[in-house]
Amino acid sequence: MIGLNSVGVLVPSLVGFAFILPLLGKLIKNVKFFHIYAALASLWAAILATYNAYLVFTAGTQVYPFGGWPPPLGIAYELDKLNALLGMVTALVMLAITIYSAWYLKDYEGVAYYYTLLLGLEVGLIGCLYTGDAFNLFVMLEVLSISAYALVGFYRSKPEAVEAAIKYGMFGAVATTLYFVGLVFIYATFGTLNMADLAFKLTFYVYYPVPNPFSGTFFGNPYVASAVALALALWAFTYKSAAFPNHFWLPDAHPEAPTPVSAALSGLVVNVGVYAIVRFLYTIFGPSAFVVQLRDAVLIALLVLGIASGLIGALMMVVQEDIKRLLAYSTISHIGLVLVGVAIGTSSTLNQNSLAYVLGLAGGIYHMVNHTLGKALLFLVSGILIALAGGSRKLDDIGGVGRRYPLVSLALFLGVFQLLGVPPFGGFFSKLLIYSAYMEAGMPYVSLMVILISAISLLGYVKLIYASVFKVGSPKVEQTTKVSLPTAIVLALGIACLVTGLATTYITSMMFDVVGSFATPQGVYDYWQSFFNTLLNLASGVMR
Amino acid sequence: MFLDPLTATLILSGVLAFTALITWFIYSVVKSNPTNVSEEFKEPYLAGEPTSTLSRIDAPSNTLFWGFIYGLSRKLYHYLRERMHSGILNEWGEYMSVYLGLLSLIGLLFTALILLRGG
Amino acid sequence: MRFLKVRNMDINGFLFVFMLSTIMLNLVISLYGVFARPSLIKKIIALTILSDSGNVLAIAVGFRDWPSGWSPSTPPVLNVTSPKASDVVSFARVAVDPLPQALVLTAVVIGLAVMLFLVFLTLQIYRLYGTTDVRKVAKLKG
Amino acid sequence: MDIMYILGVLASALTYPGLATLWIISMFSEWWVRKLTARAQRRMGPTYVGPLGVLQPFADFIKLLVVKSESSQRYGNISLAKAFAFVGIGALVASTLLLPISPYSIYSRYDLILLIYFFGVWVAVSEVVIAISIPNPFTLKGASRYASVIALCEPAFFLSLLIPAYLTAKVLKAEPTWSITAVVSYAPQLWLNPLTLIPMLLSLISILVATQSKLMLPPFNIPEAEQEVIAGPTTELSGPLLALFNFIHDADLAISSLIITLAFLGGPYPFESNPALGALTTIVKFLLVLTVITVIRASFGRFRLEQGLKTIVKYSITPGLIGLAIALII
Repeated sequence: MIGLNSVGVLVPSLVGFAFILPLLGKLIKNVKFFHIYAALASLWAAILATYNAYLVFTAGTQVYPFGGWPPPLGIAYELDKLNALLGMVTALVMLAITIYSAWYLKDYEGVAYYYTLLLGLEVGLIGCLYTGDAFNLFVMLEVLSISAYALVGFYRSKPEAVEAAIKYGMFGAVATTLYFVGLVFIYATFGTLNMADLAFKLTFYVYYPVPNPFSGTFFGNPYVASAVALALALWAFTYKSAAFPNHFWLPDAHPEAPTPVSAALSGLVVNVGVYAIVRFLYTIFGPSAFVVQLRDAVLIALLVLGIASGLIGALMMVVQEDIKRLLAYSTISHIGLVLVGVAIGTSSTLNQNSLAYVLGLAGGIYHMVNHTLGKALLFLVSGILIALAGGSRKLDDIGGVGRRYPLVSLALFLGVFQLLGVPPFGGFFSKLLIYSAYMEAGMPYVSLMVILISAISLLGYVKLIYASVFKVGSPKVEQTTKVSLPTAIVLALGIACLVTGLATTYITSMMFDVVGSFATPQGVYDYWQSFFNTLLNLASGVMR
Repeated sequence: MFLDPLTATLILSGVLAFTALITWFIYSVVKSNPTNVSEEFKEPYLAGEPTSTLSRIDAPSNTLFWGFIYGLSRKLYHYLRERMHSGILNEWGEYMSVYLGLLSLIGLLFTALILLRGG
Repeated sequence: MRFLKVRNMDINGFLFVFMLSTIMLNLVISLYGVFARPSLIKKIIALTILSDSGNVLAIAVGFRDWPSGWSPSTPPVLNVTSPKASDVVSFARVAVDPLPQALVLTAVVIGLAVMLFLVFLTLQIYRLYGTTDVRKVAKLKG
Repeated sequence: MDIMYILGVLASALTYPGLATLWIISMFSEWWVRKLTARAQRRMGPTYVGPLGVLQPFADFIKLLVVKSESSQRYGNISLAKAFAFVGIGALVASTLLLPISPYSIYSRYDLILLIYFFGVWVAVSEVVIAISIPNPFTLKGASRYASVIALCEPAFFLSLLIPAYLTAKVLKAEPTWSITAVVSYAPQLWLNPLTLIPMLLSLISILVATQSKLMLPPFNIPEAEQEVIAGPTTELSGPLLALFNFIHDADLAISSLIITLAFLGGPYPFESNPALGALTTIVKFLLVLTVITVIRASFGRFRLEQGLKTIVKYSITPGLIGLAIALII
């Protein structure tokens, strides 16, 4: 009845691709095979994810129950426009990163393990995005995290890499465990872990209180459970998305990983944290849930944290001497801006000005995509520059390698313009939406903070451009390094940055669609409606 | 003309590109002299001093914003770099646990509020 | 303290509340251990306590109907081959909820993987830095 | 929106209020500032070309552009510098189209932000890139100094435009909201209302200081060391490139003054109905603003960079923030 379909098949097939690799590594000694294998696996994922997005945008929300089990009992993947879009962006950028890895690791022997971890990272990313089950989100978050920790500590004889990995891993494990504890509270009270089911129960709790074995006790009180679960989940997700003050691991971990992995971590992994925050605060504990006051308080806290991470990221960018570390701080700054965008949905904003609500959320999601493209591009460019400068990550040692490679410099400029947000690049339009949302909501001081963040980060980007393109150094340019493949990739990403800006009228209306699918009462209704439809279909199948 | 901000930005970007192209065209028509790379201009201009007075032509990139970092916000940067981003796991843990405590406090206050109201 | 009241507060109810409080206390202590102890080994031990406390909490959630009666819950195995509706209802009342156990099983396996990885990293840290004191393992800063 | 409209906009970008007009206004502003500064310092200022030397900047510009040759040093990347100069000019022209002074002006909601990005960010980025694309210790100092100042005065500029925009939207309920056009039409009313007078005054102070620092006019053109050439970012520029850079700088001055004239002094007010008289009023107010800027420029010594930055915080951002707080309360 529910056969194989593209929604369900993507993650399991990628798991297969990933875990057969160590075995193949024992059998096949030709390094080239693994590069091609990984690129093909990524291509497969990219095609499927794009097809899924197409499916969702044309045919509406897709639900895939694994093993044919009805959703609240079994695990289900539920794709609405938000996670379909992010999944597509993730898979496409991962494809670029995988192909780039073939160049980056051309002289490295143990590529089988590298690609196992990289594909594992992709499994975690897409699994986190696609899943419609809060516990499965925990599992996928752990898959993602373990791959990420291992990739950060990939150069295991390098002290800095191991240090960064343990710093990331130690608190990361705490974060995911706390999320698990939060889930226990949710399960005890609401008796379900399916996101759509939870959204339904939280919306209608006031009218139809769900009895549970602990009703009337502290443990079974839905308010207590929601408060505990939301607090712990939010702490875990802000850890994954590196929002201040949970950002400390990021500037250590991202630069120490191999460069393509840095691009994946900085561009994609932090998105998962933001996605989970958005999913929890807008779909599950949505505006119509019964814990409105709690939600408002949490959103205001998120707004403050977003501004703080934006400022701290921008200020710290200015003093960095390491190109990848500078980019890592820029990630913190941009995640701050995304959080500012998605923190708009307090109940007062929603009631007084629904336009601001939609604008802010659309701006946040749009900025997430823009940041992904720009940051992946800049990290990949930094990899080329580092390789050309003889392996040093210091801005001073890179000393203007870019001036000899005009196409690489062009890509660098495109990425910087995207992140700086100058018109007509995509970064501008997403910031425009965020500004206008807060002006519309009568909070122009937030817009002021956003422009302050942008202005301070200008210093960091000037430093980056200066050091990598204009500096008069005498860098050891490795003449033997051929950079045509990575240059093509970064230029493609640069064109993508331009397209996100020039096609902004289409993309913005698409973003409004996306916001409509997960944050409006109608969207949340559709979300659990399709869940119920699946449930009814399956149940009638069982009856027959 | 009244437009929506996105279209207005796109049109203005078009104007930017168009004007830049036209200016470039005018410039290349007006300017008849070729680029001069004579010996006189080959070295950077150092107010009459020879280049050999400097150990390096460029500035190290970490001195680029000296005025901003040390002049304006020395205390802030000292706090940010030495105290907050100290690289020691336990000191980060302090900030993180304060934040966790804050979130728990929000949850606690909310619960207390609801329970006191008799929910 | 109305919200702390358990239905039919008897010795089992008291034990249940006591167990919950112990788990909460355990969570807090282990968090203190992870955040404040300088040694990586101690941090890992605290982390183990943290995840195990979480798992015990999940198991405790699965115990259906425990606070109310003297008879212990039964394992979630239906021992009638062709169950009638009444069988299912009585089974659902006395049997343990199996789902938290499944969750814990998954979480334990994942926790094992993470823990092993962290132990390996700590070993590597000890090889490279000669110490597991995080105050000395701080090459990356600023 | 049809093709004729687009063509009209492009034509307007080249003539009025675009490139040609901008050139004339900015050269004239340069002359005005030079002449006034000279008189304040008991010098003659430009005298040779035209009556009172009014054509001197034009002559300088043309001489630099046509007669002098381009020169490049070993490390310089002159074509990139030129490309960014053209982009900077394009951005300035685009920002003139946002001001409500021509039939083809573009306005929308939130066009305040567009103005900030085209007029502030693009121009700043172009100037910095022009400076660092021909590296030299002095140009680097100049560029980094400029970038540091921009990091603070850009938000100050935005803040001081935010206040009248907020007031027109909130107090006067003007449409389109957050638009420079609405601000221009309603600015005089804000001055007449005693409640909104105080925030307007504060934001005027704020924008004057911000403009002064954005243009790196004294007291903000700060020497770092004794032997530094004052030229700063322009040290290595010569011939046509210097002409382009000067043009950008002068146009920046002209547009800043124009923004202050329109958004704070109400432009043609009180003669909106009479085009000739209105234009004359605008011009008089524009010259007044230029004069004020020149007076500030002439009457201060130079600051060191950190003094300059602290001045921006103290005299531009702080009054702006107080003004915003008052505007939010009333």
